[in-house]
Amino acid sequence: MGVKSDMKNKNNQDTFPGQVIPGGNGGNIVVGVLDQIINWSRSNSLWPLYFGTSCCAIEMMQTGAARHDWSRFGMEVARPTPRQADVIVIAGTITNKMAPVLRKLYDQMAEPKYVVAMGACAVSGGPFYYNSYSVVRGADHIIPVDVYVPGCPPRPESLLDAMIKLQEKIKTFHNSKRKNPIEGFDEGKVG
Amino acid sequence: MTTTEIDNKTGLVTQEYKINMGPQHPAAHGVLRLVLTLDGEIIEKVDPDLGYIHRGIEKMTERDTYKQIVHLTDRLDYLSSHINNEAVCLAVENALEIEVPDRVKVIRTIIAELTRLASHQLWWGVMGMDIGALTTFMYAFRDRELINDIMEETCGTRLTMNYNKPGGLMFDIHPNFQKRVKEFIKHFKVSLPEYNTLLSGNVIFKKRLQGIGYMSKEDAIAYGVSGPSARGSNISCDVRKIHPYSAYDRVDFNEILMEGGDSYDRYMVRMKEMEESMKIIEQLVDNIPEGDFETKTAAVLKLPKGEYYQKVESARGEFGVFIVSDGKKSPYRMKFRSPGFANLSILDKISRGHKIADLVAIMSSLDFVIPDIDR
Amino acid sequence: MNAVINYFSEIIGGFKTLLQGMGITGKHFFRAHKEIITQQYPDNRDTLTFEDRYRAQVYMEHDENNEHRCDACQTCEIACPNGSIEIIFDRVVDPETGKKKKVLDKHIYHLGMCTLCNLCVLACPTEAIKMSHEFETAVYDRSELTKALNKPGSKLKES
Amino acid sequence: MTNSELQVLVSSWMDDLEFIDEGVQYLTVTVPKENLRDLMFKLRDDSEAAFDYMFSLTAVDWGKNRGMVYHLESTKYRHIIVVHVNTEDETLDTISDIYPTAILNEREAYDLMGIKFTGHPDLRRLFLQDDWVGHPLRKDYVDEANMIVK
Amino acid sequence: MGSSALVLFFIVGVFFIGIAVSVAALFAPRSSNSQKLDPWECGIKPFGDAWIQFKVGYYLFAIIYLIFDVEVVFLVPWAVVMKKMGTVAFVEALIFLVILGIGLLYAWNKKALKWE
Amino acid sequence: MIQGIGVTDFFIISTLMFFMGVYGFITRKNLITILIAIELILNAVAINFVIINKYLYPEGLHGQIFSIFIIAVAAAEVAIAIAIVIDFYRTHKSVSVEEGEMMKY
Amino acid sequence: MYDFSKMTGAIHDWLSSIMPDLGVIITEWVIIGLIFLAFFALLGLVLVYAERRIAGFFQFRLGPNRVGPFGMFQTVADTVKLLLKELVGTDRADKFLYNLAPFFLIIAALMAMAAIPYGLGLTAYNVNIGLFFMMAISSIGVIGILLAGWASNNKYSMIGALRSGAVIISYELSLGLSSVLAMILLAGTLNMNEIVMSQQAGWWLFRGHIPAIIAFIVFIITGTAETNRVPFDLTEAESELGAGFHAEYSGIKFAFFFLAEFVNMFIISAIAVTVFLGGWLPIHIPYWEGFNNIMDYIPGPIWFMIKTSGVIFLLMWFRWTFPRLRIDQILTLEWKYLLPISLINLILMAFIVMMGWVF
Amino acid sequence: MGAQIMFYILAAVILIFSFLAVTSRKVMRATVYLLFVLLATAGLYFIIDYNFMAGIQLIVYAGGIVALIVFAVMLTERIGDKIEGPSTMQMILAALVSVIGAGVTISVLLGHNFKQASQDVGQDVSRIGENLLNYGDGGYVLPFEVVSILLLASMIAAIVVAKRKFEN
Ligand code: SF4
Ligand code: SF4
Ligand code: SF4
Repeated sequence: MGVKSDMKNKNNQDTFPGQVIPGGNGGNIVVGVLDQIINWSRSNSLWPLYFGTSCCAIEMMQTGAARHDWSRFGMEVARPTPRQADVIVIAGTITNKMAPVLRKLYDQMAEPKYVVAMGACAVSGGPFYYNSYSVVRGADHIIPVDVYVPGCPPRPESLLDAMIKLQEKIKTFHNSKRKNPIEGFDEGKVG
Repeated sequence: MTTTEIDNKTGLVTQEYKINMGPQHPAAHGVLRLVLTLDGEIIEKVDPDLGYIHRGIEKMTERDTYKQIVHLTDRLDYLSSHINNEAVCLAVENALEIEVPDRVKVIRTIIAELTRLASHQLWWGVMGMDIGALTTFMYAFRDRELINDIMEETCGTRLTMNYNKPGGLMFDIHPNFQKRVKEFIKHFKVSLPEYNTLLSGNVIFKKRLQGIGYMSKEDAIAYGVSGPSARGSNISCDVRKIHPYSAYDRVDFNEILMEGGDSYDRYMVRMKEMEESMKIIEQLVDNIPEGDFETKTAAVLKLPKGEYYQKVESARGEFGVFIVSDGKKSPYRMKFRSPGFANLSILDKISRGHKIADLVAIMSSLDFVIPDIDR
Repeated sequence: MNAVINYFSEIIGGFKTLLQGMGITGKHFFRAHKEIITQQYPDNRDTLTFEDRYRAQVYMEHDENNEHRCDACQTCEIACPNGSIEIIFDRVVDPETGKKKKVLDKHIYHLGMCTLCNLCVLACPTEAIKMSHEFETAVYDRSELTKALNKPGSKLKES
Repeated sequence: MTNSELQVLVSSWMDDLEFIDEGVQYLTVTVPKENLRDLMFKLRDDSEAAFDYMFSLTAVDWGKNRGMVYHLESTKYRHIIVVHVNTEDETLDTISDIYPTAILNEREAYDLMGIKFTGHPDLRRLFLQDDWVGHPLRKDYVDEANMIVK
Repeated sequence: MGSSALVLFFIVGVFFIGIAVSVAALFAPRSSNSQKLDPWECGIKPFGDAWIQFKVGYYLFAIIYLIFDVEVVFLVPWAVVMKKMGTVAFVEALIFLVILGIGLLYAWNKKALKWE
Repeated sequence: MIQGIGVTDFFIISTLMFFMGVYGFITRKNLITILIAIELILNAVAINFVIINKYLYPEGLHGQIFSIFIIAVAAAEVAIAIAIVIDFYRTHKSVSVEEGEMMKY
Repeated sequence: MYDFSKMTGAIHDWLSSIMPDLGVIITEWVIIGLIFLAFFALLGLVLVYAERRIAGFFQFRLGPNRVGPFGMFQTVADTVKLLLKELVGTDRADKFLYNLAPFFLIIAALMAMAAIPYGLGLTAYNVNIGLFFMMAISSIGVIGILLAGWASNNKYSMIGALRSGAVIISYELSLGLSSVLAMILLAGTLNMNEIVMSQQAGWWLFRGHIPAIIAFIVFIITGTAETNRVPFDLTEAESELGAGFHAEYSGIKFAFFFLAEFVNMFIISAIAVTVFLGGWLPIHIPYWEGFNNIMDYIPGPIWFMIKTSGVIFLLMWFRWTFPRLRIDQILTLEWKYLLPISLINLILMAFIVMMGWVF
Repeated sequence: MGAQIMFYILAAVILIFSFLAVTSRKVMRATVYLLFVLLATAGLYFIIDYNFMAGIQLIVYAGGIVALIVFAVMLTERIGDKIEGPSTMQMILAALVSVIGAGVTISVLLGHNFKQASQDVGQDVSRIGENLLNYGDGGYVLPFEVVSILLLASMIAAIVVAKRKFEN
């Protein structure tokens, strides 16, 4: 249960307890025409999953609200079920108890799927990095994260910026060479 | 996990139909998980399973200094973050017998009421969404943005402001503060009646809430329910009136009480509280006394040995901070009495016999913020 | 008879509230061109301004000589509630007084952990660090969020 | 009722109550754990005390022993009393039938502090997973895997 | 077009779904893991099957519906010729409707229309 | 009228359908599946009436109207049958006939 | 009034002059099939886009506006994405029924669309029982929803499906009884085109006195319920049941449900327009001859679409205003309010028709 | 031509799915197969141009009866389970009865020469309506009213049964 600690070194940020699952794919600049079309459609139709655990969720809601309105990007179709969602915006703290849930939701999502870690908590545990016994130090110990947005909470523009960056990343996906980033990372074992 | 038994009254073969509501569910208000035992669509038992956002803040406080603790309380009930900050600061100030300037008191009160307004607005929008009216959400957030702007201007961030510190405030108010608050009040005086026409008066909405989730006065007290939820059951429990703090003793406002005890009354209490909050702000905003925005304190605060308790009225009810100090720079034990926790404990009792749809309405009317419950 | 009257008055009364609700939404719909408050980020990037006090991340002020004011006193590191700041310093012997003195090597700042609580800025005795408005902070790789705030080659400003 | 009146009233019920005067805000009384339920019943039912509203229950690890701190208020008279109760062997009587608000709070105390409440209807872990080892709010709690101590 | 249109639209529908689903099945990326095929229940492993008896008061409505449905069917020819046949048809239908109205009232009275 | 298809063809289909219904009626033990078998039988009869109307007495309407009545009766029958099935289920926790026999329903 | 049957007849004649009979049939089938398929898909795209934009305007925001001009390709992108999204479902489902369910909805919707009169002579399936056929076909769709919810083996889906089954079948009564029957009384025919033609002197909505208006209101309410939209969206009821009956469907299979919902909305609006609002007939205002003449120049299909959009807008307006009813309230509304009112309304209407009090 | 093909296809659908409906081991599937049979029957009515009949078939059978059966299945079946099949003996017996019955009937049918009417009379709803409401010769007004009584009776019966309280 929870994330196992392999290494512990409080001064080096890159060795958080547990293994970090790398965010996969993307980074190809040259993609084919078909890929371009596919990526265009995917990047312009990112339907988020209803997933907000704490304070950051409010700013996520704020982003969906009239002032910032992420429906301009076609993102307002928030789906309650992971089957129909494309992107998880991890808005809030992930605790050890929540980790298997998050993993399960991610696992249940249909391919292709993306993850945005919103807020300090999802990036690294944030305010709860030290001294807390129940917080996962970064959502990327559980699922691969594509884009990280720091801030506590990040303001809506920051989230939109992250979504745009995610779109850019999707636009460089090479569909035939796609690999599943969680392969080899204790598949389905968390929980 | 189903058990079969024959119910002698109706002769129906009932099976325990257990269903998870949450942690990832649109009506979970975050990550509340309820294990519902259903009989058809009727709820027989609600078993809350908490801890999906339990972050161990109480443990963390034992290693932080008092100044650092303040920012953690932002993250408890993030919708009334300022009020939580205030509770800690007041507790520390009382313990150290620091007298804060009047100006600080008044500003704290104004910002607290703005926070309360923002919190109630969000609650209203989400309540509408839970009941199925999708537009209320946007209307509420339009007005909330204005408060957020004021917060950003004065406190620096929009949600988790961390504007208080033991002994005063982090900054003085922004020069535009009064002007913008007045603008907001003017704007919101137009919006609030719209809220009422759109939702409160709507026959569907009324039918959905009236008579749902009845909470008797005795039950509410016994379960420790506080805040607007309790006031819907005619319990006078407003800490601002009973144990006034900051500048509440010098303003004139009413404690809203409703007789009915059902979800609609809890709803109406909050709607009317928004008016009262505006009244408080209007009284104070032009009368901010001149003075300093902080009292100089030592760099590291050490509370004398003892126990300290401070209650404040957050948007959800009575928020309390209990500090056991052993004279060091960190508290020996710090406990947050969160209103949501007590309010949640009565959920099972008042939602039995209702339908799933009603449960959503009841949850909305109790207005949970889960990190506040889980801490 | 009363029941029948009630039955119909209930219907009509209910209907009225529904129409009132539709009136509100309809009013906003038909005045939408005036009332839309959407700010079109990222198109408005150029005109986007934030309040002065807005906190997006910590940065260290450098002047034109690439000098900063941080004397590596570590107050901010202690003040930070969640260890987002790490000061790496060297101890050098001051040639004039012969005393050992801290000199900033790297002011490590973990943006990915920072809660923007402003305690470090308030604590800093020399006002070396400030809060910036740089909010477009999203990255693909978490390690990019760990920054050294002092620019390479920068020195302590002599005052 | 003022604190001193209250003290007189409460001490008239039982002999082995200790009142704490140092460093406290409210009237604070320590009760032996055998008498806890008696005292609570009295506090709730006595018409002059009428402490019907328990607003806070805190489990505290005092180092040598553990205990609960109950904060009670009367919605009628608005006076407040604080009750301390300590236990050496980690068991206490439940008061969840006297104050239903304790149902969840005692589960929390059990979960985080490991105090077992005899007679509690449903004493399970509340916040942490069922297979969690240890009770994190104890002063001697160490958790190498999950906790990074600053 | 006559009833062959129905055949046409049937075929169109089948093709539409068939092609779309096969495109998705052929070209969509796939992944598998041990949790993917569990039913979604808010991220928790569900308690047992959904296929257990679910007690609802709905079925009574379905029964009453069926009766009224037949009534509608009988009324359709009446409605078509009502204009032509005038009073006779009106009276006959009135009797018909009144009898069923009694049924509705009965159901109402028996609280069969109350959801349980 | 369909070119090349005679009335006998329809009759054969309805006959086969009818006897499949009979088969189901005999072999099935579950009340609902028995109901399904009955529906098949009724449907077969209804087809017959319609076809007789169409092919043999096209000027008349008796066949059709009769079918309509059959359908009406079928609906009424199903309504009651389902009510009974559910009631049966409520008392016996099963819709299998054997248990019904046991309980002398 | 331009009669499109002339045009279709001409095409038919031309085709039969150049190829054998079988070829003509196949060509016509292919053409009609493609046209309807394209129309069907386009309708879904446009309606979803419109809904999102309109929702935006109700809420002080813009709605999708970044993909293509005015965001018009937003739904295209969505479709392509959904098409290329993995199809997952649970392994505990009844696979056969799980896959079968969307067929019911889509085919029912397609067939219903075939019977709609878009213009004079523009009906793919011009049947003498048109309106009755529509009712019949729409009662098939509910089976799809029931099966989808049941076969998913998901508790939320199951509850959603049961709810929607109860709601849809209940509301079908009022839909049929009050509105459709009452208007058939006036029109005296079931053929959709003839119903439209019978309104040349004026829309039935206005010529049918108060009963017609009541019938229209009841029709709009029941129509909203039939399409499972707010305030009757219990099937999905996001805040209660997650996604309701299609919670386990992903990718394009989910899109079918989505599509069917929107096309059903169109169908309901089309029936409303045909029966109450004079179908493809132009708007005529008595004594404004010039105006009427100008209106006559606008072709029927355009009129039809304009009127349909109006009704669709009304449905969307409901959606973005009202809270959702609870299941028992919905059923109470139907059985204790709408159905009795419809019955009485029907008798009233019959009385009016009998006395010949129609304008 | 086309109609002929259609007839054969529909006939096949009817036969296959009737068979499946009475042999399928899963109740929900059996119900769906029944639905297919009924839909195909409606199709038959459509191709012989008895549209109104087809409509009724759809609306009452497919929309009403099957929906109700689906409801009943949802409420009563532990559907994950398969229903147990009949014993072999029973199966053989039933098959024998059915086959013999069908054989006899079909042979009688084939032996009989039906006088098919030559002309095709168009069907219209109004004709049915006129007949249904006609109280003169060939009118069905009495059955029409009787049906309403029947429906009333069945509704009352269903409600009584469904609302029956359980006595221990
Ligand atoms: S990053 Fe900050 S605002 Fe976001 S969830 Fe964590 S504590 Fe809350
Ligand atoms: S703003 Fe707060 S969290 Fe961030 S570095 Fe400064 S003190 Fe630490
Ligand atoms: S930034 Fe300021 S507080 Fe931090 S080490 Fe430098 S001078 Fe000291």
